[in-house]
Amino acid sequence: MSDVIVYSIVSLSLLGVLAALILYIIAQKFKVIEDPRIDLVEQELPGANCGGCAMPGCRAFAEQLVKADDISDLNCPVATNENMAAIAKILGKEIAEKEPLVAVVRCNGTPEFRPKTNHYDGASECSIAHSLYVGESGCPSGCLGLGDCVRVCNFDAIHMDEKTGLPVVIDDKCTACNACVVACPRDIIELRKKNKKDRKIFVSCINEEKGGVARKNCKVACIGCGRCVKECPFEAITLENNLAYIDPFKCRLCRKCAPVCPTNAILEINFPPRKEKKEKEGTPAGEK
Amino acid sequence: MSKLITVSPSPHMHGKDNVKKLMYWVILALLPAFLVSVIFFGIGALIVTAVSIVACVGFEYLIQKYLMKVKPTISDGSAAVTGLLLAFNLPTNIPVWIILIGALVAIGVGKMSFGGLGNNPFNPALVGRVFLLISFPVQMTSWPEPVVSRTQYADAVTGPTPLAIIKEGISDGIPVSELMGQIPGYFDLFIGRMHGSMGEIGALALIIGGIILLARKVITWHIPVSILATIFVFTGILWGANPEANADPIFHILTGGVLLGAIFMATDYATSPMTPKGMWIYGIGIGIITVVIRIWGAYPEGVSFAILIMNAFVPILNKYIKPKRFGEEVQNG
Amino acid sequence: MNQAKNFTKGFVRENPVFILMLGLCPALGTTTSAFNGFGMGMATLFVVLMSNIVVSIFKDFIPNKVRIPSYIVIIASFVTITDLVMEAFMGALHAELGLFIPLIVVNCFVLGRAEAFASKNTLFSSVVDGVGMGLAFTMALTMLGASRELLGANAIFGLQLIEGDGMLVFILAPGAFIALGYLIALMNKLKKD
Amino acid sequence: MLKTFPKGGIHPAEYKITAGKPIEVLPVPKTAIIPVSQHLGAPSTPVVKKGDTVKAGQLIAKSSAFVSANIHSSVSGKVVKIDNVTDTSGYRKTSVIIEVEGDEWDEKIDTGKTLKKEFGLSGEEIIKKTEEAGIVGLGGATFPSHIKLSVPKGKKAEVLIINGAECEPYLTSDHRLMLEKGDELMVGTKLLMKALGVEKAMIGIENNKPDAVEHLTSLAVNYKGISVHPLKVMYPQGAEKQLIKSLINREVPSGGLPIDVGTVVHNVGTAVAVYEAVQKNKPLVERLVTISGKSLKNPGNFMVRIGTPVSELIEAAGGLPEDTGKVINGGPMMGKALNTIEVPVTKGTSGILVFPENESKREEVQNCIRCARCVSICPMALEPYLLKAASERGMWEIVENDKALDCMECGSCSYICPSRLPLLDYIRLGKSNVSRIIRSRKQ
Amino acid sequence: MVLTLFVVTLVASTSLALIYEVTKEPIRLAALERKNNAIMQVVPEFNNMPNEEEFTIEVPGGELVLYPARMDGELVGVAIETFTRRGYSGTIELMVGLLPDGTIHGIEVLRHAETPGLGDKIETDKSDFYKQFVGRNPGDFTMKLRQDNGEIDGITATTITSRAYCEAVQLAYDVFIEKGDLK
Amino acid sequence: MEYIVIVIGAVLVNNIVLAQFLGLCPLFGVSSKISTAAGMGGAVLFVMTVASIVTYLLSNFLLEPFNLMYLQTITYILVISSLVQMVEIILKKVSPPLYQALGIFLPLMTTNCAILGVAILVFQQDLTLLQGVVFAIAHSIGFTLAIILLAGIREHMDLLDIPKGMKGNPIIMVTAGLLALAFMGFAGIV
Ligand SMILES: Cc1cc2nc3c(=O)[nH]c(=O)nc-3n(C[C@H](O)[C@H](O)[C@H](O)COP(=O)(O)O)c2cc1C
Ligand SMILES: Cc1cc2nc3c(=O)[nH]c(=O)nc-3n(C[C@H](O)[C@H](O)[C@H](O)COP(=O)(O)O)c2cc1C
Ligand SMILES: Cc1cc2nc3c(=O)[nH]c(=O)nc-3n(C[C@H](O)[C@H](O)[C@H](O)COP(=O)(O)O)c2cc1C
Ligand SMILES: Cc1cc2nc3c(=O)[nH]c(=O)nc-3n(C[C@H](O)[C@H](O)[C@H](O)CO)c2cc1C
Ligand code: SF4
Ligand code: SF4
Ligand code: SF4
Ligand code: SF4
Ligand code: FES
Repeated sequence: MSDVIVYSIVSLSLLGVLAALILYIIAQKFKVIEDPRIDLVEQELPGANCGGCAMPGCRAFAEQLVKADDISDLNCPVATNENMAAIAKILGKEIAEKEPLVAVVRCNGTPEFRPKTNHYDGASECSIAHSLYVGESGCPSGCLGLGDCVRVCNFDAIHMDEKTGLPVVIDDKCTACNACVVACPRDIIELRKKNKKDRKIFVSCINEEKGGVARKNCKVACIGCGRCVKECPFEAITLENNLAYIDPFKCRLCRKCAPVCPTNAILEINFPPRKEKKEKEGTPAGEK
Repeated sequence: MSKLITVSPSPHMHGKDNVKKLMYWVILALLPAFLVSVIFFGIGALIVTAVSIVACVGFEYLIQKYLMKVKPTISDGSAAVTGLLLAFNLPTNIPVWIILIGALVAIGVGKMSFGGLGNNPFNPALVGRVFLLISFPVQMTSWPEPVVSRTQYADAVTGPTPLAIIKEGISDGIPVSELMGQIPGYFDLFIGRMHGSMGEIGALALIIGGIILLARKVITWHIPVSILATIFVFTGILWGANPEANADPIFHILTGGVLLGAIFMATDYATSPMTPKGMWIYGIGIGIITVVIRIWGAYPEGVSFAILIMNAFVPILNKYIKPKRFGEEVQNG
Repeated sequence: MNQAKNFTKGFVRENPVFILMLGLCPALGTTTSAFNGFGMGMATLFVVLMSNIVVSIFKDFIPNKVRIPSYIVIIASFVTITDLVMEAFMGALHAELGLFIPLIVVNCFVLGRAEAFASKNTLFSSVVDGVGMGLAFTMALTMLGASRELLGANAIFGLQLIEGDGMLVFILAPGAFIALGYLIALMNKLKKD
Repeated sequence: MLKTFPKGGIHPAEYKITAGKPIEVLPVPKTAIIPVSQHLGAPSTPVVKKGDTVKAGQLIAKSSAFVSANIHSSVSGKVVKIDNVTDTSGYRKTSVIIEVEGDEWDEKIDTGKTLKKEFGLSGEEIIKKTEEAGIVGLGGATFPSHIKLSVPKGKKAEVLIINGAECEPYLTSDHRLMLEKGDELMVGTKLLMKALGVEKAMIGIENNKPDAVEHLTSLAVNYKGISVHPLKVMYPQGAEKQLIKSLINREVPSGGLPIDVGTVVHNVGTAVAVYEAVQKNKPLVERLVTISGKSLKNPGNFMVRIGTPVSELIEAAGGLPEDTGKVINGGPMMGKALNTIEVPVTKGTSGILVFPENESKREEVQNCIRCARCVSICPMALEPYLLKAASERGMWEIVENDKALDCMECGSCSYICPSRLPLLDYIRLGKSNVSRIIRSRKQ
Repeated sequence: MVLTLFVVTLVASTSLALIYEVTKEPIRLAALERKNNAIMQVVPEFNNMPNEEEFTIEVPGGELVLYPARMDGELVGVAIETFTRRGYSGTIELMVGLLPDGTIHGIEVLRHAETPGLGDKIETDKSDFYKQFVGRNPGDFTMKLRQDNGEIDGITATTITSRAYCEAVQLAYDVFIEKGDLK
Repeated sequence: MEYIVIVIGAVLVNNIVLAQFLGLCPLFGVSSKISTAAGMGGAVLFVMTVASIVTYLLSNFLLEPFNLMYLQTITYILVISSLVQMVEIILKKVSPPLYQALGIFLPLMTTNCAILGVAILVFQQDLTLLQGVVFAIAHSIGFTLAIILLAGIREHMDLLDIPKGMKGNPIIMVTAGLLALAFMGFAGIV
């Protein structure tokens, strides 16, 4: 064996041992008590320290994961899905099994039902138009149609229907993230229980004005007449401030309320067609 | 009333200036310098300018229409300004295919990749120019002789710019006084009878253009003045220290792209700071880097690089140098 | 895991260079020509493969505390081996790649594979992963090298297509970034389709 | 050199078409619609009910909070309804609707024209009367005037500033008021000085009204402590903070009030209203409104009862022109476009502008070219381009740190932008979000 | 923990040392062969072992290595490993072959870091620049660029590299003339 | 003078990231905000300097005397990774604020080509210890300059609408390219 080999083995091994020893001693001496989960999470992470997560290193990312309430949009480009699942398990942060929800747009004021009375020419944002005035129709609660909700959706689950000027939610894509609900300045969008076959039955109006006023501005407004309340066998409908509301968790989709509404403000979607009656007027083009 | 009335947030009145007008004023202000080039470089100036403008506008149109799929906005004139300024930065005997590459880089890489008008962090025309300078050093550094009323395009007689003569000479240890004999006199430098890129030669014409822009309030004075003053002072100090190894400040101002850069290119809105204080720092930075490159660098000319380098600092200047807010620091008397 | 998918994932979907943006230094520093890019890619492939193998065999014997240092030593050994072998038998390429051969050791992509994959998977999976990812890396570097060579020197794999020089920028640093930028854009588009 | 503020400002075309038109009195309307919220602050509470008969000048809604103001009937007649009616804000608000019968005034009120110069009241009494009369700032913000007059403890007013700048294009009501009610203005100013306990008052007038400057200067010699100052024509010369800077060279600190620098600003109309309230017991039931527009047949300056529908005012000015595209309540820079002309004139209505169709639509928007014009003209030295971009992307931290809340919505930035960006639209959005965030932080 | 790391490093160092031993010779040979190839390119045919007769000469800034090439003991040429530090990007190393009378027989570039596409044209397979030197005796002509009043056409846009190249060759020639008594 | 040449060369002319392609992963990974970019710069400055000193001593007193240069890669990386870990542990205990500012970037250093690259270059270029230190400091300043400029432009781009296809990594690459293009102007200064 030549010298070089001996030297190599000796020096490298010594160096390795030395490094390990020094590290061990220092680690003991300078121990800092931290959330033990950070270590666990860090072990699950790839440890590539590549900065791909936009954090300065895996440990920082682990800390962020431990701290964050919602880890769904923290992402490590190197880790596999299994890694992330394991981390979620450590942190116990997977979203608890909830009743599936879906966003529902509660305005049916298409141009035919709700004529334009003026022309809006400001920046194309619902929030700006909303803070300015009632909107292009006379309804102070109706959809402004400028698509704030569409812009905030990260899942392409909501789009504007060209014809009706109203947003349409694609149930399969919607993750019920609540972004659009927050974005809508008029609180038109609601997360409702997701029923079988995406069936929905709801009052598609949130106007709280008196019946006459509301109806003057929009033919399909809820006028607060209370007929649906009386009709509902399950007491799922309440009437407050001239507005009927169907509780999605009490409603059993019996469809009795819809036909009695004089303004067709109650929409039923994805149901088989009614036998006796012909197509209802109030169904929006986009949601048939 | 049958029509619908319009509702919009205030204000309900609007000023008269718009982007298009501003851009056409820049083009107008560049015309005197363009005429000087036509006089001294003849047909070459016409061809280079025409090709460059058509290519820039054309690429912008094609990219917007087919790649970005948005409505083309070429009529705002900004692509034409870029084309014109790119042409101003090229020798007038450059092969047409090189101009096309330069235009594609200027518009495609320098501007549209960032989203077009106003979004680009770097001056598109200079991106195009520097890209060409580094890619085709031979073609980009042979300038045709300035002779009145030339008619052929690719002229055989080429020569170095005054700056190159001085730089080469100084590095060979020849005293400046001797070198000055090899370059045109100050009057010629002033009217533009020298070797150089198409638009950088006519100092007088460029100054007239600058006055037009200032008078029309298209640009403010801060950037041009700070650049010129810095270059003047810096080269003045060097010259004062050793007049035989350094050219005088007037020479530095009149030659190369200093005036073109200071008046037309450093002032490009998208790539210059938003506040007067920021503009000063930006201008001084350009001045210093220009001189450093001219005196110590590999290139005889440094304005293009200096502007691009300072472009990179602009976001930081905008972030940390804010206007003094009204009521921020109360000094009541 | 489906081995075919395991093998192909790196080419587009999880491409280390275009999508994950890892190992960028060699990706840009060595790709002045298609051949150099290919050479660097193969050198990296060798290191990834070998370290994946070793790590996946010995994963159970290495305690967690010294996991990273041990992996680094393992990788560094294979890098040194590559370095020595290339110097001995491929002198010209070794000279071209220069500093970037020893730097394979800090290429986060290599460590990432060992950590994220080999330390948790079977030998066979790790081999497939190593070869797949290594080839993907090679492909990326070769593509980048080829496009830079094509634009910068009018040539491909040293074969002159048009007489004369190309756009020199692409051989130099700025062109490397720009070429990679547009290649990534292209890849993103492919990934979507 | 004329006085002006040092930073920013623009000079839009003035179009003071009605400057030469003397004040006309608009006939009493058939029905008056009087919203209970015509001021900044909480709406007042109605004190009449359906079926009541009221006289002009009678209290019909009472101030309900600290920042709020009394509302008086502007006509005599019968209350037919208390209902939600669209007002100038574009939303339906509680209003008292009165069917007019005759024109009978509350007996306490002196409706004569004779000038009453002398007064023996104390400051407190003046403030009390101002409060009772429901006087709010007539310069646009409709902030209840008595609050501004009650100087908080620890602060001291040194000088009263009377705002006669009228820097908005088109509007001429303050101009006419200064010409035709100069003496009332002077007495009103003296009353305000007394209320504030100051010895000095300065009237600032933009120099495009030389006749008003001259007239008031000649009157001022008879009133001790009042001086008149011509100002450079520069929008927004009339904005409170800018006016203070121009006249006494003090800067109201960010988030502060004029009183922080020892001054209070009142509009000329407010001063006249205070005169009438104190000397004649007349509450704020009518105001001077400029109605103007390039295609109006008979533009003018009208004395209008509060509650008169805008449509009647337009009829008086020659009817709505065929080419109408937009109707604005207020000036072109800060006014609010109406979505219907069936809304009542309120205390804050300084003008009604009728814009032809071709001037009503905004032009096409382009990318921000970063020309820095908006930065250089912003009188508050803000960076509108940045605030807009940040608001658009919901980056509220930037919006807050870069002082969006200092923006006074003068509209100069949107006016000047060569790319036609709706800067102010987004800045408003940013302001409202930042205020919301700050409020929730405090809780 | 320490033990594991010890074992890992032990295994690593042992295997590395072994590989090193194995590759040491090939690496040395490869380097030698590159040098010999260069020598062969630049001098006429020889049958001695020039690298065994090599000797160095100190010059300012470094040293030149001279490899005498002999045919049956007769000196047929000298390969000189010369350099210049005035390249565009640092040092350029050349192997210059001179005939006994000083005529340049051939030039090879051993190492340089000039810009690809510009300065790298000094490489023999990239342009004909070197041919201007071959077959000429620096004693008979001014081995400088035209702009320096010489007879060499520089590579376009690459004045600095071309000038440096001339200098390196000149240095080899000067040393050869001065100390080149090799017979 | 010699040191000035080293500094200007390293910061402007042969900028470590823009011209030499070292340390690109952190350049792109940690440049989304100016503040983090500055923190990263500080951490690089510290580690690069210390690492260069330690590896200098290692090569000159152990590896070269015993003819072990072929172990350069493996020993350097071992030394750097333990050094980084050591500093991190100590910093966390001794100065939590400093740890928050710089320490959190430390783990990134082990896989940063720039650190190992500069350590190797110090040896390859035959520098003295002092020159090596200046060399390392200058290179880290060059790194910091580049990353801060890039972060500035990236923050600026957050307020713009970058076209869909270019959004994210592509445009950052192109921006870095244009930055490198601008820096070519410094060519030849030293
Ligand atoms: C919430 C609020 C409180 C105010 N408090 C006072 C005050 O205590 N004293 C005062 O003199 N003015 C007060 N003001 C009035 C302002 O100084 C100012 O005159 C008013 O907002 C109208 O100004 P503008 O038309 O320039 O916006 C207050 C205004 C607001 C909005
Ligand atoms: C941009 C802007 C312009 C203004 N212009 C005027 C004006 O021309 N005349 C005026 O009296 N008030 C104007 N104001 C309102 C004043 O700032 C201030 O509110 C008013 O003078 C206070 O008096 P008041 O409470 O009696 O209305 C303006 C406000 C702003 C924000
Ligand atoms: C990126 C770049 C690389 C360069 N590479 C070289 C080179 O390798 N060799 C060289 O002599 N000059 C090089 N230069 C310098 C310029 O080409 C310089 O203009 C030239 O050396 C002198 O000009 P001339 O040959 O046209 O007289 C380079 C310049 C740049 C910007
Ligand atoms: C005063 C002024 C100077 C300009 N300078 C340039 C320039 O130097 N280069 C350029 O490409 N475009 C220039 N433009 C045109 C335009 O602003 C430019 O293309 C934008 O950078 C595109 O975003 C200029 C425009 C103006 C108004
Ligand atoms: S924003 Fe969220 S809740 Fe709304 S439609 Fe999209 S996914 Fe559904
Ligand atoms: S639902 Fe709300 S956010 Fe969506 S377009 Fe209508 S008003 Fe706007
Ligand atoms: S004025 Fe308009 S274009 Fe100019 S910087 Fe401001 S927002 Fe941008
Ligand atoms: S509206 Fe606000 S931001 Fe715009 S100029 Fe006026 S004060 Fe400045
Ligand atoms: S490959 Fe160089 S830092 Fe990642």
